[in-house]
Amino acid sequence: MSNIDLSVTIASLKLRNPIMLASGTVGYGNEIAEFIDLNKIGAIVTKSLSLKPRKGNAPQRITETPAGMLNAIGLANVGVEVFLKEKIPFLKKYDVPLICNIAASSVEEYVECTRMLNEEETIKAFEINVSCPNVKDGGLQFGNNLTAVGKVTEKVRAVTNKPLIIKLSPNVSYIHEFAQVVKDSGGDAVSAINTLVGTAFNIFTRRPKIQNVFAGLSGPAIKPIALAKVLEIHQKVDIPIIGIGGIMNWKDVVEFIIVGASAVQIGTLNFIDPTAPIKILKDLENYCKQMKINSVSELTGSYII
Amino acid sequence: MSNIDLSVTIASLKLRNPIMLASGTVGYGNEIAEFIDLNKIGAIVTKSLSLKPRKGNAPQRITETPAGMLNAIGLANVGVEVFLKEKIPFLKKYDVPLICNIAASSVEEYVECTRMLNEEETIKAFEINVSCPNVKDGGLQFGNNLTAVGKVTEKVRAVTNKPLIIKLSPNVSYIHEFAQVVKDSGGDAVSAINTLVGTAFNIFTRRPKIQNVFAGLSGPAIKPIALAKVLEIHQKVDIPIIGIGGIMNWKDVVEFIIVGASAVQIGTLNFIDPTAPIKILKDLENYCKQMKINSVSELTGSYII
Amino acid sequence: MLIVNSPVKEIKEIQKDIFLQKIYSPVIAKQIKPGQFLNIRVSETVSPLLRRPFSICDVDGDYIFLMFNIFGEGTKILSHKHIDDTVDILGPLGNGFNLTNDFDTAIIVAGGLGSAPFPFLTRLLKDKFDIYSFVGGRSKNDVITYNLLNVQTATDDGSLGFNGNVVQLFEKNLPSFKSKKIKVFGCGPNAMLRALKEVCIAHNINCEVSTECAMACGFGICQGCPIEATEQSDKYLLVCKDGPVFNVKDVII
Amino acid sequence: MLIVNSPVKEIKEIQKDIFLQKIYSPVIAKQIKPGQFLNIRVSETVSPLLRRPFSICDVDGDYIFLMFNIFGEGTKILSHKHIDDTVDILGPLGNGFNLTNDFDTAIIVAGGLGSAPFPFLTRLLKDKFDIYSFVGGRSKNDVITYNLLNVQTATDDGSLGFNGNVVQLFEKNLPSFKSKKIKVFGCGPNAMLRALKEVCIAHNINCEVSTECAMACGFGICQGCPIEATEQSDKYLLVCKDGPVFNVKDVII
Ligand SMILES: Cc1cc2nc3c(=O)[nH]c(=O)nc-3n(C[C@H](O)[C@H](O)[C@H](O)COP(=O)(O)OP(=O)(O)OC[C@H]3O[C@@H](n4cnc5c(N)ncnc54)[C@H](O)[C@@H]3O)c2cc1C
Ligand SMILES: Cc1cc2nc3c(=O)[nH]c(=O)nc-3n(C[C@H](O)[C@H](O)[C@H](O)COP(=O)(O)OP(=O)(O)OC[C@H]3O[C@@H](n4cnc5c(N)ncnc54)[C@H](O)[C@@H]3O)c2cc1C
Ligand SMILES: Cc1cc2nc3c(=O)[nH]c(=O)nc-3n(C[C@H](O)[C@H](O)[C@H](O)COP(=O)(O)O)c2cc1C
Ligand SMILES: Cc1cc2nc3c(=O)[nH]c(=O)nc-3n(C[C@H](O)[C@H](O)[C@H](O)COP(=O)(O)O)c2cc1C
Ligand code: FES
Ligand code: FES
Repeated sequence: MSNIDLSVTIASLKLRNPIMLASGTVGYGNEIAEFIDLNKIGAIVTKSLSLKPRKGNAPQRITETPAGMLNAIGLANVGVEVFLKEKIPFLKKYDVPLICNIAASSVEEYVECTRMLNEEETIKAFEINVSCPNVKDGGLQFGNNLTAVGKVTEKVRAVTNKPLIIKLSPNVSYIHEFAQVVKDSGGDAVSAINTLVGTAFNIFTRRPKIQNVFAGLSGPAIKPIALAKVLEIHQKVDIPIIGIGGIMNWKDVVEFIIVGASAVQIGTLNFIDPTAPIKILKDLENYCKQMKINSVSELTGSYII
Repeated sequence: MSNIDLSVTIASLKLRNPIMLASGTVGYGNEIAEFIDLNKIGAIVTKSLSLKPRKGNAPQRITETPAGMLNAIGLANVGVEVFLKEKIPFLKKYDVPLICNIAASSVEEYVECTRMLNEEETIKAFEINVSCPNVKDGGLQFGNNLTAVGKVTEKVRAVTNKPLIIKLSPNVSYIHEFAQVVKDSGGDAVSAINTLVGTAFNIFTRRPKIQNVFAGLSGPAIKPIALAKVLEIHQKVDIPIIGIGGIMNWKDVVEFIIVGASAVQIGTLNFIDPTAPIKILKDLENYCKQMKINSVSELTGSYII
Repeated sequence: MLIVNSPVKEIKEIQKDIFLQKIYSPVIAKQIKPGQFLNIRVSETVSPLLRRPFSICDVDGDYIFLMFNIFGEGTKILSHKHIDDTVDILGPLGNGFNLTNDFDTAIIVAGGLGSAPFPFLTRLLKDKFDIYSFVGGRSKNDVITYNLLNVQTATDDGSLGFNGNVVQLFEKNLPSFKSKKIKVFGCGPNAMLRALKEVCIAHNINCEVSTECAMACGFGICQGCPIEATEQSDKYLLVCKDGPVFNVKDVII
Repeated sequence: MLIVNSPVKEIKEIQKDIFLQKIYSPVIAKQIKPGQFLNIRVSETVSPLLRRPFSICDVDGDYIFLMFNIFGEGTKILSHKHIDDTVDILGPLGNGFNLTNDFDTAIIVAGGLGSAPFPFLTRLLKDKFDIYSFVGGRSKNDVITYNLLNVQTATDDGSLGFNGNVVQLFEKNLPSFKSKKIKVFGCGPNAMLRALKEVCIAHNINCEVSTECAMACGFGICQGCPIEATEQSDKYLLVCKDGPVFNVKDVII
């Protein structure tokens, strides 16, 4: 056993380490559990759940781009009810904090989902996805609109005492304004960032490579942007930040923490190397040893500018 | 000689082909002329010029990121006067349309620069950089503010009859709103996109890799984002678009044209392969032949969605 | 499912532009079944970023074989590997062909690189079943008959074998199997699989096809690879997890 | 300045972790001068995206040599090249050392990989001048004396030669050059170059150093490589174009 303290705290949420698995990149945990011991992970965030099951977009849903990928899954998910009945039992077997990510097309639906999930004690926190660019009736207008983000935060806050994390859209000029609204409306933390709006076309058919036309860009390509968003929030708003975007290895994790993240989420990397989250933990510990850092939480926002 | 018509028209600006060299990536043409015949290029855009010479930021100004690079040059440039006296004579020797890119920290400075350059007949058009994220007193507030962009466009329009192109910031939620304002304020075309705000930190020193902390992300990493911005403008606003962002080869050029660009600019690629613009021209012609397209301008916005 | 770094031991161009890569990977070789696939990371860099899916082409002792052409960056890098360079393999993935069904004659219908999964299938079936292979391509160079048995070929341009597509060739030959309990195994472009499905359903023939689509993870966590099911319509099946092999009755191709 | 695709002909690990790469590139070999550099694209993919600058280490007939250690992704890829793999070279770049000055004794002061440009300089000067080389590193393994003449070494940890840094060693030896017209050629980490500048200016010694900084283009179009000039202060010099070799009097290191 090592004597480095990797644990972190986000509002009242205590995690054994800062490595979380990002929404939409681990399903409900079943498949990735074949590669890693979920009990070693900081937290797992579910695929965005909506009130009713969603079939998602027709194919093609994904394509690769330079150092990144575009996706427009269309929030395919089993819906809150099936999740509670069929997915929670598997997750109950593990001692890993479960964070439910919720996506909806109206404030009422966000509130209703939260209410239905709130009783389930396995769920340790909520992450509200106001920023999915692929759902036409929801998504964009919420995430890029200060008033809407404030309202969702406030109304969801009213129905749960569990830690409330708002996952922010990067497709805005000044993300710290959104973090400020979240704070002012009773949110406990923000996740930054969700995917950036992008597209790709086949030059021979002249058709979009993704059936939905517009899609979300993730992967290492977006890391510099994500880091800038986290730093911007950290410099301007006093709220815990979960850093997300293009993490490929432990160095990226440290970089996010230095610019202000209390914890991080690993997304696209899970597709490439599902064992990476565990490897990163070891390397993170080694880094702390080498740098003589006793507790990883000391690193948060420790940049020297 | 081939019978493919590569020429394109942007407002009253006629170019022999759609391949332009982007501002800040070819200086004032001198160095790149050692690699390519400038007379074959569609147009050359100068490094952003300001009223007075600017020394630019202290090192370090650039760093590489996954499939991209960050730069914060800080608009180092010789200033309008020296440009006219010392740089124009070299450019006069070529039969390549010269577009002057202007950056300023106030509406007055934009107007003054334009006025000073307007008489010089070698200059065929202006590209107004409202979106450079690296200048603290100018830059961001202009490019991300609809009113400011409208005002700059209107005031500069008043002092020149040459084609007026506004180079838009991608760091906004809905770039088409800015294109609309440009159109409504008398601008002739928009360039999309400038760099995205990003950062990178050294995890051992905890210091920013770029002295200016925040920097502009360019290169293939941003291509999907740039394509989405061009498409968004093309779908919503009837204005010529110059597509920019991450072009690495002829396929990328075609992709930009299909989603709505009348011409494109090549930026970061010039650093990697200064001969690429010429190679791309040949390949573009071959593509047109193969696809039985007589005039490349037919391709603009020819997507099938 | 496991992830192993395995050394390349041989790369052969078995015919123009078609490569066969031999990889030493005993654990994978032991577990994998025909019709399953591997998701391969061809480079340690971010370019290409995602793994690339490849059918298991054949297995021989501790060695596995991939068959591919140079399609884009990933396959280009793969084709340029030197001996003892490694590839990072995630697999075995997917369900593979169902070989427990009641049949005595296996019929392979393959178009272009759709031949890839069949050398392994042929190896496993050849001692117990009759096997007939119908193999097609646009032109002579696209027809891959490597390690297949009782082959008849078809080309769209007539440069080799039957002048027409491989499904037409198969249908033409159907009468000769009248007395057999046949099962068809298909792989190739979607248009071909659609045609094959039609023929098999019309003639009430048991038919499984290996489908293809863009993939990120390959094991069910990204939801990137949907395919429409024939029956239940409130959710898509996943090519990587529920397939890539489907009975033609179960999916809309 | 030209761009040429040139084949790697040999890769040697001349000492632990230090590679010498021999490349067949007749046109570059003919044009390039000591102190100039090449900007090399190590991969056709976007990873790494930018070229990587390397000093010309040596030239022998039609062959050029690079010296490097594995620092990051680019140098890793470079070190893994196989014989006859090509590298894409842009060069020659920069100004090189000024060898027309009035001196009879050349003194090389190099720290770590700062030794890279000096085998070539030594080759060109050795028949006409006296050459003395002071070579340092943190530890024994970091001291690179390859193809240098009259070498004295220094290490910070005392594991080889003089116990201290190479500039101290050079200063200690200065008295022995009293009767000579010396010129110092320096290359190494910035801290070392600063110290060297101080010593040379204090003793009024003519000294040129090869500087290093992050670069994108390498030929003056990106403005990515500024260095502060001593004199005029309204503009930066560019390391790639105005350097990389500067007289220590002219720049603030
Ligand atoms: C289950 C399965 C088995 C396969 N088996 C083989 C095989 O044995 N031999 C073989 O040569 N090829 C096979 N393929 C196809 C193979 O995966 C692609 O040829 C390979 O990904 C090309 O990669 P690249 O980097 O060379 O090309 P790129 O130009 O980079 O293109 C690959 C990219 O295109 C996308 N893509 C891949 N396939 C499709 C598709 N069908 N539709 C839309 N987009 C797609 C992916 O997102 C991928 O990122 C198989 C595919 C699948 C799904
Ligand atoms: C004129 C010149 C000559 C050189 N000669 C040699 C040589 O002969 N042998 C040798 O081994 N190395 C030399 N270097 C350094 C060499 O360019 C780097 O070691 C190389 O870029 C490392 O690339 P990488 O991909 O392995 O490392 P990475 O980890 O990818 O780092 C390289 C990246 O760091 C940045 N970078 C590079 N150098 C610096 C710097 N000084 N300060 C800040 N950032 C930097 C660049 O933007 C580059 O993208 C020279 C550099 C210059 C400028
Ligand atoms: C295929 C895919 C599906 C995703 N689905 C969701 C989702 O349902 N809800 C959500 O909040 N974020 C979703 N995301 C966004 C990720 O959680 C993460 O914010 C983003 O991918 C950036 O991180 P990365 O670069 O590490 O992947 C998805 C991302 C990908 C790639
Ligand atoms: C080093 C560098 C300097 C730049 N300087 C300017 C500038 O002065 N003015 C401007 O409008 N854009 C400037 N740009 C932005 C480019 O013109 C272009 O919009 C951007 O780099 C995206 O294109 P690319 O991905 O092809 O490089 C600069 C870009 C780079 C990389
Ligand atoms: S490829 Fe990821 S779910 Fe099928
Ligand atoms: S490296 Fe581009 S100007 Fe020096």
